[in-house]
Amino acid sequence: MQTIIMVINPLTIKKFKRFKSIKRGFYSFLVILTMILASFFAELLVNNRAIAVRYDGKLFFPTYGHMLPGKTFGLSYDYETNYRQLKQKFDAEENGNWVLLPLIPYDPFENDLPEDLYPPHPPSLERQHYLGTDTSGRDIAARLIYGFRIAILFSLGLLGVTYVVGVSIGSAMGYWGGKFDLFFQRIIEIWSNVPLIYIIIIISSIVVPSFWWLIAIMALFGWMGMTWTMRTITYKEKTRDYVLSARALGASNFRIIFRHILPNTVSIIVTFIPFSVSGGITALTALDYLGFGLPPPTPSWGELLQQGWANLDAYWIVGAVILAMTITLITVTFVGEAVREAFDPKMHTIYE
Amino acid sequence: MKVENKALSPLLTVKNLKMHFPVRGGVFRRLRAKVFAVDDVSFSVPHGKTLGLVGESGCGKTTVGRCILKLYKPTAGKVVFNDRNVLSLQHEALRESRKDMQIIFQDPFESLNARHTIQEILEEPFIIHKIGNKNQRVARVRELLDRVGLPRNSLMRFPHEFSGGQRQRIGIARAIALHPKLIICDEPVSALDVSIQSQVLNLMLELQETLGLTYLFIAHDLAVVKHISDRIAVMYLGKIVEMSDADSIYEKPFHPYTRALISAIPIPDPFRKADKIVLRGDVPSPINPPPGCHFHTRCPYALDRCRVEPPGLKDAPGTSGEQHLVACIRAGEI
Amino acid sequence: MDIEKGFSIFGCSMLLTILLLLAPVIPAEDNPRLPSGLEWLTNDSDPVYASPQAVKGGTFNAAIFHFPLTFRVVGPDSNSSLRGLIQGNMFGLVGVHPNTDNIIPELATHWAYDKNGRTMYFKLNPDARWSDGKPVTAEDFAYTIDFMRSPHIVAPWYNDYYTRDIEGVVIYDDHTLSVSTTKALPDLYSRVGISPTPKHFYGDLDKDFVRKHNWSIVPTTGPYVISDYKKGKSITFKRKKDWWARDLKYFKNRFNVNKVIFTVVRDYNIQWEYFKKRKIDAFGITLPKYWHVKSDMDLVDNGYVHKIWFFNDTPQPSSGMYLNQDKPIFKDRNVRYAFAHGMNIQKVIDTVLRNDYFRLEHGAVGYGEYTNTDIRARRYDLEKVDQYMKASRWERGPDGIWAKSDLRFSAEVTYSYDEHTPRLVVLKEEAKKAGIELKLSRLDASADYKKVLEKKHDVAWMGWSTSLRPRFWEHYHSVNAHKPQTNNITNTDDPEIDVLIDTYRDTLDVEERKRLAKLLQEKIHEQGSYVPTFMVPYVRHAYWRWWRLPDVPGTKQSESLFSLFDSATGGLFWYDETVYAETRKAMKDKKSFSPVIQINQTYKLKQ
Amino acid sequence: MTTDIHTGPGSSGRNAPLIEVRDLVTSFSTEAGRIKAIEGVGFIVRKGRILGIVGESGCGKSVTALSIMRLLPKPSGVIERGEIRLRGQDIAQLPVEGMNHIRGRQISMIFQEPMTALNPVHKIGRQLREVFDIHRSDLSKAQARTACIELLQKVGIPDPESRMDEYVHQISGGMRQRVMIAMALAGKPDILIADEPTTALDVTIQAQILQLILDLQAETGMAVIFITHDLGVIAEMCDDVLVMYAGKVAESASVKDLFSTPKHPYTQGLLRSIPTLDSRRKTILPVIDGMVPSLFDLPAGCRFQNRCPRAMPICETEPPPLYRVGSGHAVSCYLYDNIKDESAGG
Repeated sequence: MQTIIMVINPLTIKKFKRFKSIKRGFYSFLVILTMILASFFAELLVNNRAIAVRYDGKLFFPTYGHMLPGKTFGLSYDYETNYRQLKQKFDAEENGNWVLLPLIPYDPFENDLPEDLYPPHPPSLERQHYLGTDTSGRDIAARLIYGFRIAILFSLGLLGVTYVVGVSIGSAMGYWGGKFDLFFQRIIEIWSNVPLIYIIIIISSIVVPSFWWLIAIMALFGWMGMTWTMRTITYKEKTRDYVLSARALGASNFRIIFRHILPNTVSIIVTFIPFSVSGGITALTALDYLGFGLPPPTPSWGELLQQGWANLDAYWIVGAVILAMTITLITVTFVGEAVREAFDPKMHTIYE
Repeated sequence: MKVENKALSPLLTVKNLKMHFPVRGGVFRRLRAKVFAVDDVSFSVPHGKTLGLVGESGCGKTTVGRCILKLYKPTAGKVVFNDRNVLSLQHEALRESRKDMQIIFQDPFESLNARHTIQEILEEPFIIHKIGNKNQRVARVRELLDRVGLPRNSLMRFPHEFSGGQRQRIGIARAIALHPKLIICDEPVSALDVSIQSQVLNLMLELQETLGLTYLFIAHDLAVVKHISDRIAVMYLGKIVEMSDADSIYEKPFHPYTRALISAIPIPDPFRKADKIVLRGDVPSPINPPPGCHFHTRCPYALDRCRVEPPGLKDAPGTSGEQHLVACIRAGEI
Repeated sequence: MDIEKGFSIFGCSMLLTILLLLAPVIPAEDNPRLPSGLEWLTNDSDPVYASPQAVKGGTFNAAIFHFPLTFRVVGPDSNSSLRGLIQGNMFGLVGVHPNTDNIIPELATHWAYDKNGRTMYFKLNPDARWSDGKPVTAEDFAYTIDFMRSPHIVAPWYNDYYTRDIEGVVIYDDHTLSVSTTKALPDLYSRVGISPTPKHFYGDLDKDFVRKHNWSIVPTTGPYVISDYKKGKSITFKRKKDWWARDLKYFKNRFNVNKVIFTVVRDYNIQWEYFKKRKIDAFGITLPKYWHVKSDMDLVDNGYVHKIWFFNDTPQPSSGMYLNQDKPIFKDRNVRYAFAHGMNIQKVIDTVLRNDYFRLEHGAVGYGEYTNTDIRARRYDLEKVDQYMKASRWERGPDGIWAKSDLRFSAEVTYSYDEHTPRLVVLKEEAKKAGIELKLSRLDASADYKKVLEKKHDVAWMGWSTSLRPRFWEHYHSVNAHKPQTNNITNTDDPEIDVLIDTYRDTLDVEERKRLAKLLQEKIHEQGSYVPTFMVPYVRHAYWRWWRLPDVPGTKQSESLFSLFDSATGGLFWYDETVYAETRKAMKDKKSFSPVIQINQTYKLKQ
Repeated sequence: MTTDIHTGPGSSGRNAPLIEVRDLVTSFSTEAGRIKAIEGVGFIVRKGRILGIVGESGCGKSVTALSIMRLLPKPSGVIERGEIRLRGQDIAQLPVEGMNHIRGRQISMIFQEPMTALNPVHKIGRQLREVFDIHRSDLSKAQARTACIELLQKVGIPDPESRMDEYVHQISGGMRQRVMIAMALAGKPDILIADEPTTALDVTIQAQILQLILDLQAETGMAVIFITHDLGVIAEMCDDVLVMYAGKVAESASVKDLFSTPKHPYTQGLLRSIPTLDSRRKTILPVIDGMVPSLFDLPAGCRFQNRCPRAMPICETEPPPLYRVGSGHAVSCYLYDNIKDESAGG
């Protein structure tokens, strides 16, 4: 019995079960989870590097390794092998060599610019541009998927930072109260009135905002929401008897906050997460759309959207982005609703 | 009784305890007023005995309990526990002293962290005070479960899986974990169902006997308090109005408030419909307690003097040696 | 017009409001005497480029984006698109023939050079008249100096230029004068060929000038004058019926339209719609999207609207990639050459730019005899990249990018136009094949400019605007290297180039200057710190078919075939009433003509 | 199963029941499935009588009240079966609109926690007037105000006129409960359901409120269903008692019968275990061992069997019917099986 058994609170299990029973939210969760996981392995699904190549009896797995120059496979050049051409060559030669290409055999940065055709190219099964290309001949599906990965990582990163800051300051405000609380309340009130978009415009005119830069800026002006919530929750929790009894046992403030108060706020924080995620994605897309987001050629939904508006005749650009955004935001919202319902069911009872 | 009292030096002595909560408001949290939650309260509890503290909500009885544990920092007064003034203790010494004083709360749901298993809850006192290794701690926790009559398989379960009575047992187990000398019982049974109340009261009596515990038993239910206490103090608006042996306070209450309180208890006997003393009006706000005797606004016997002159807590007529104290200038006549 | 260019050359920097001692204008009654032995020159032998078939008539509808805030051409708020139009009608003393580059008469019939190299003498055309009928006299030129130096016009830059660069005007008689600069300069005529200012119109200047003349219609010497305007909506210019220059050799058969109406249309796309609705008569469709896509329409197929692609031969902006030689990787010439060979400019032209742009060979194309036509920009060539990099003992790293000890062939390209992103991403992907990593860094235009001027860039993607003659000192002289806020953004620091630049700047010998310019272009090419990219040596128009152009529809210098007032290149087209009637009828009857899409390569640069 | 609780000798004939509940089953849906919060509850209340429903938390006493008021939380709570006859009309499945005419006019209810039952953002006067607007729309504004003040006076609120303009948080708990009672009485109901109205109050205030309810009942002659867990309150207030245990009726009797001759082992144990002022101090109290079974995990037979000191084998398999053991006294326990002819199971 000395082994420390991880016991999950059955209340939590119950919440998860309840969540699972809300079909729409649960399936949306599976969809979004699959999308996220798939995007993490996007290199295997969407890439101009082959998944596997068999050449002269040897197997190569170019996806994650170093660049393999064309000469590796008996081609004439020193730069990275064009695996699509290699596949055609091997297929034609029929001497046992083969190339296994990913589903979408394009890199999000690669310009596929065939002779006499000017981008954007409409969707084409033959060329394996399932959603067409953008104005630089880059595969839209590839850019959507890699863009999604960046957007989701961005919003998770942003969420992480804002929650860490918001939760720390908020719980400190709620726990200690007094002048500390008062001071931060005023700070937050002032800070909330700083127009974020202008700040970002100003900053991005000075530096090219990188991924972490952008998260830092957004977090700098986005931590207040969580802080308010946490302050209120902590304020409520700290007066509860279980906290008093811990104090009566001689527990330190640190222990009270981290062992007692914070774990009890988790279920409330959890209900905010999906909405924060979709908020993060929308924010990044909006910034990219306005040109203040991540620098080109970073694959980005906002940039695609911008291209789409500028080239409405190329309906497939704007169509693909809007479709992707709609699917993502709707599923995330469904998940959010379900989480809220599962974790806070009181809201859903009415009296005749 | 007298002999016993003198032989035993009190474990806990509260002297002139005052707790005035500030009421703040506005953007800058200016002091607006004070709540006179506890206003000059003194009493002592001998080793192994139970002092019952009764009164209606807002009378300050809970505050007294929390001040003793220094969960609140009193405005004035002394709390001498084991010959040391608790209120002057800081940090480590305070933590150390908390091993000897514990508290049981009214609401067993509220006082247990819903996210912790019973094992974690009961282990916490040992962890905080760095007692024993993991094995020893688990052994101690099991002992505790046995002691309060909970099944051993409760360890990995969570508070909400237990009924109210069982939860209160867990609260009691946590309170006795460190072998305290004194337990502040803050309305420990009032949230429980009738059939469970008596189970818990029995447990508490049993523990007192086996562990030599001293209780400060705070409650509003006079029948329950009477059942468990050796001595009873009645509080009204931050002050003790009457204090005596449990039996004599029921048999011969001097203070009109005590009388009303006793008379107001519904008796589960339809054949004994006695005339009730129904007090007029509400308990005044402790923010602005009435001058003189705080009770004069509701007292059927109040004189003009009562409105100006605060009555001290004095020996009741016909008693001596602080056996039966009462704070009423008309104690003998009514 | 040349003066305008001169202004913009210096317009880029400096100057406080230095209001100095007004140089005294010598009074008329005490006329000085002309120096003896002056060789009076004129030019009546260059070819005429207007069409003899041209007839007068018609109204030309055009669009402007904004209504101007004032009709003044100096002072606050005067920097609007309208200023160019008004100044088009303010002729100078002399002009330049757009095809031969020779000086031709405008308000002066004859001119002569002083030996000091900074003064020119002019004889005015006695017929020259202001639009209010008053004759143009030497006084009006002297007044230009007074006017431009006056604090009341609130134009510090003009105040300064007319004080520091122009020494003054000397009047010899009503129709003879000289203009001097403060120091001897090459291409002197471009500085001293100033325009007159109507003294009789302005009189004495006072503090009220700016307010008083906001909406004044100032008399002009050119072919048109404002006849009407509706604030915020439109401005109408009317042709002078008996313009004094209408029969002069170089102005005959030009400026044919009776009336020009500029309507305010705030959006380019909407202007295009206006054009299609015949509310605008001609439309510039140089942009590939317009030429290839938008103008691919029935109006053209039916022959109602003609399209023309006209190659000109004007100085080309030196757009390209400027390598900062102070950065470790670019200190090595081989690496710079390799970089140039790693840029697949041609692929960008072929794909993203739809083969519409041309490869720019070096930074001084289009300057006529000042241009070295032998230089070829380095082409995309992976073998040469290999060769150069290996010569400097670099090796390809595991990611395929060249590396040498702690250096990696990775460069940040700073740029500021979103529209250029597609070009750069193609370059980036192609460069990868060459083992060069480009990191794109798009900055807001002013931040980009600041970064580059502070020499903090690796590679600057930008272009310098054009000037009358190629310029080297600002961009390549070592005095401007390694320090912020100068235009030597490649930090070129080469003693040989320095000497050549200094000589080029100092000499007044035109032939020597041409030789040096060509030599410098070669040396700079050898330096390899600049990778030239694209040029657009043409204009493209769509116009309704009743507008007629000469057989050679424009000049070498034409930046628009429907330029209205420019004294050198403007007003060559005319209105054909018969064709108009025929077309209107055909449109009504839904008849079509054979489509006309003309490509004129008369002045196309030989590649 | 219906228990006819006689309102005393001789009165049954001429006094028709005001409300009669028969075999009421109310269930709730939870994550763990549907549970029956009450099962087979039945009783009769006649004019001018006070029926006490007593039991521990979770025994179904409040659900019974909410079922009668048709105030079950939607969508989880549903009346599955049974009748609630109000003057003969079954209101168990009446549509909501119909209930709106009954609530407040025929049946009113007061709750345990007046603070949460009153709207904190409205003044007391306004909340009271609203009740008049709903039930007595014939009154003018001034008349309504007068009526409000009268009503407040009636429930013992001093200086009612100024109280009208105060907010809920400005008055004490006892006063709030008085306001609640005033609101409940505004529609002059025939039946008042009081769901633990004094549990949140102090003893001295409880005494006031209990007295008030008794006085009002005597004055208006309304019937009262008084729900409490406190046997003392039952003894002082009620005429008849229904003892509930785990969703079922354990025993029903007149107050005097119940306290003098409790029949059900649960009732007996309960009465014994309460400490009273007369009991000996610091002695171990007789207790009912164990806990109330969870509604999710009810035993097959008698629901009290696991705690019953006198349980028999049959108790584990068959739920006991209700046996009549005296005039108006019924009990659900096999111990009384021998008095078969008095079975009230019809």
